[in-house]
Amino acid sequence: MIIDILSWICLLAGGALGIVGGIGIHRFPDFYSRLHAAGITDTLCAMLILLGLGLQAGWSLAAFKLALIFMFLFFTSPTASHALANAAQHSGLQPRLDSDEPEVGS
Amino acid sequence: MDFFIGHYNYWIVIFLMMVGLYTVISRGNLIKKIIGLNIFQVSVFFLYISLGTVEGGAAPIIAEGVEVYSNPLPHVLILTAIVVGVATTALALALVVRIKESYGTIEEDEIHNLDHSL
Amino acid sequence: MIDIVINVTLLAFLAITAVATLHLTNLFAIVMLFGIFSLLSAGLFVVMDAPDVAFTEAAVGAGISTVLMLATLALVKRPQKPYYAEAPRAHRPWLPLVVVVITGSALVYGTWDIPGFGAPEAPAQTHVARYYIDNALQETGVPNIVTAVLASYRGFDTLGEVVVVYTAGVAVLLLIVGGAQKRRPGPGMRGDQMRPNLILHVIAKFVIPLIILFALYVQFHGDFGPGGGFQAGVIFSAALILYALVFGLDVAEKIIPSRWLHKLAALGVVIYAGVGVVPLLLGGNYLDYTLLGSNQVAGQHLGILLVELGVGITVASVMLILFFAFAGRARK
Amino acid sequence: MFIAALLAILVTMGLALARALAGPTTYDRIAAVNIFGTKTVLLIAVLAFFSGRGDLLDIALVYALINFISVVAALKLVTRGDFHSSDSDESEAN
Repeated sequence: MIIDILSWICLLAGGALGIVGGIGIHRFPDFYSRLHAAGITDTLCAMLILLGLGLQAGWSLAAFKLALIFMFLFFTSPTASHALANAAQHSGLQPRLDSDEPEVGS
Repeated sequence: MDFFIGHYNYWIVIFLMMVGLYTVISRGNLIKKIIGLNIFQVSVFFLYISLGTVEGGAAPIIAEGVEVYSNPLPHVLILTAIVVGVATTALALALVVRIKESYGTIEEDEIHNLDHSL
Repeated sequence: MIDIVINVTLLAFLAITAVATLHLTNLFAIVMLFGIFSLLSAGLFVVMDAPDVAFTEAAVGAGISTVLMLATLALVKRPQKPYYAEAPRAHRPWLPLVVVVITGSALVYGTWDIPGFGAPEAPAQTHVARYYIDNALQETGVPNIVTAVLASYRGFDTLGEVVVVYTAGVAVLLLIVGGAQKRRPGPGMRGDQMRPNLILHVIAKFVIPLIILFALYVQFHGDFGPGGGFQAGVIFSAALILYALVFGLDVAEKIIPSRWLHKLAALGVVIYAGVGVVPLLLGGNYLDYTLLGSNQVAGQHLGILLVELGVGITVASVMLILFFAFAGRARK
Repeated sequence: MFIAALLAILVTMGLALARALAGPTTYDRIAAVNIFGTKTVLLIAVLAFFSGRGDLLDIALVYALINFISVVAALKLVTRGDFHSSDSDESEAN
């Protein structure tokens, strides 16, 4: 019962974080802030949802697969965000500062 | 409402098919034509899989306590079609690369101009 | 109920994405959208209870086809900015629109006679599918009906498909690898062009063996769960493509030289066709695996396993041949 | 609960799709595709539990593995083609 409630909390929190991240990538003004919103919430949202599912699964093959997915997302998702930001920065894409004009898309 | 839900899949399939067809006919860029062909192709995949779905059915892997399975035959056909599809797409892309190297462009209009064929 | 909601929403997303690919003129953006298109497709295939198809679409759409498209874009980009723009056409194409609307209306009119989505009494469900579902497990010992049908009941068809994949690989080789360019190190998809990114390198080294391991799991677990030769081959090649992307094409070609790939692609087809010949010699029909084992189930199971192995080898090699062909072209 | 999670994921997918359509920079689109990929993994994983078929987790696993590749490939193209590192850097590198 307690495990059920915990898993529900995880699922709901994960879903909520997902939506927050979604709003973030939709509303923020420039690429870096959008990536910031997306990159952080994306990983935690995935972790929470997978944790919630894992609690439902108990000790089984499904839990093992979930752990694998968890591990991959945990490694690849931040790596992708990092590589993206790195590439964008080296390409000369400037973060938008308060004083700037609205950004010019390329 | 039931009729709408029951046919929504097919309507979207037809819509996708027509978007793909329109892209192929109306756009001059060869890469975009290939994307259009791919959209058309995917719409056919959806048509097959939609036809194979059975209400309340499970994936066609025999398991304890499952009575209704969806139709495995369309799955087989489409599974192979996807892999063949990417192979043939690669062939089309290879042709595009050769066209680019010969003509210096991948726009249909410019190729026609160079060939004086229009 | 929630199934229907997901189905409807994902299909709507799919339609929006398709229209957007039509409207955008930046080819790079279009290829990215096409990646989303394939993610949506795989989600939909899962909702429609077709895990094997979703599996294939996942491996092909997210990995190979996006990479091939991007490699082509690198080869056909314009010499100046904007590199990936589509040129506008001289005239407004009204005629195609008319043709498309008329065709579409005719097709929609046709749907009035189709039984609703998921109707169990639809003609598609009542013929041979019934037989497969009822008898596949007893006759082949393979719980995954899709694998049983793919490799055994419709083995001939699949052999043809594998040959088509092989032929496409050969054709691409003829088109863009031949021509005797003098090879010299030059601009190409090589590791050093991407500034050495330590994090990417470490993560890739960590992920690639796991992808290969998973490909083997998919290959040999395909009898019992979703998976099989086609999926495994694509996943295996995806691992090596990731390696080539991160560490450079030259390094990747040292691991699997192209001439090996050419032979392996043929080997897969030969395994498949050869497994078919064995029952012929034993007095049965072509691709009738029953004679391969001591009893029907053992024979069928062995045959399916071998045939899937052939499929896996051919698909993996052809996908790698395709990638090396496109990525290596920039080197000339 | 599964339903709530599924709906949340769908909404997020919609928002990411909107960003992929809107752009404006290439990097925005790549980021959107990446997020879309992660959400597809989650959608399939939750669906696997919702429908009680553990097999489906394999598909989520494939996506978790392979989604990375398209991002790396797109970045590779962009860093050597579209922006600063195009031709001058390549000739220097050789």
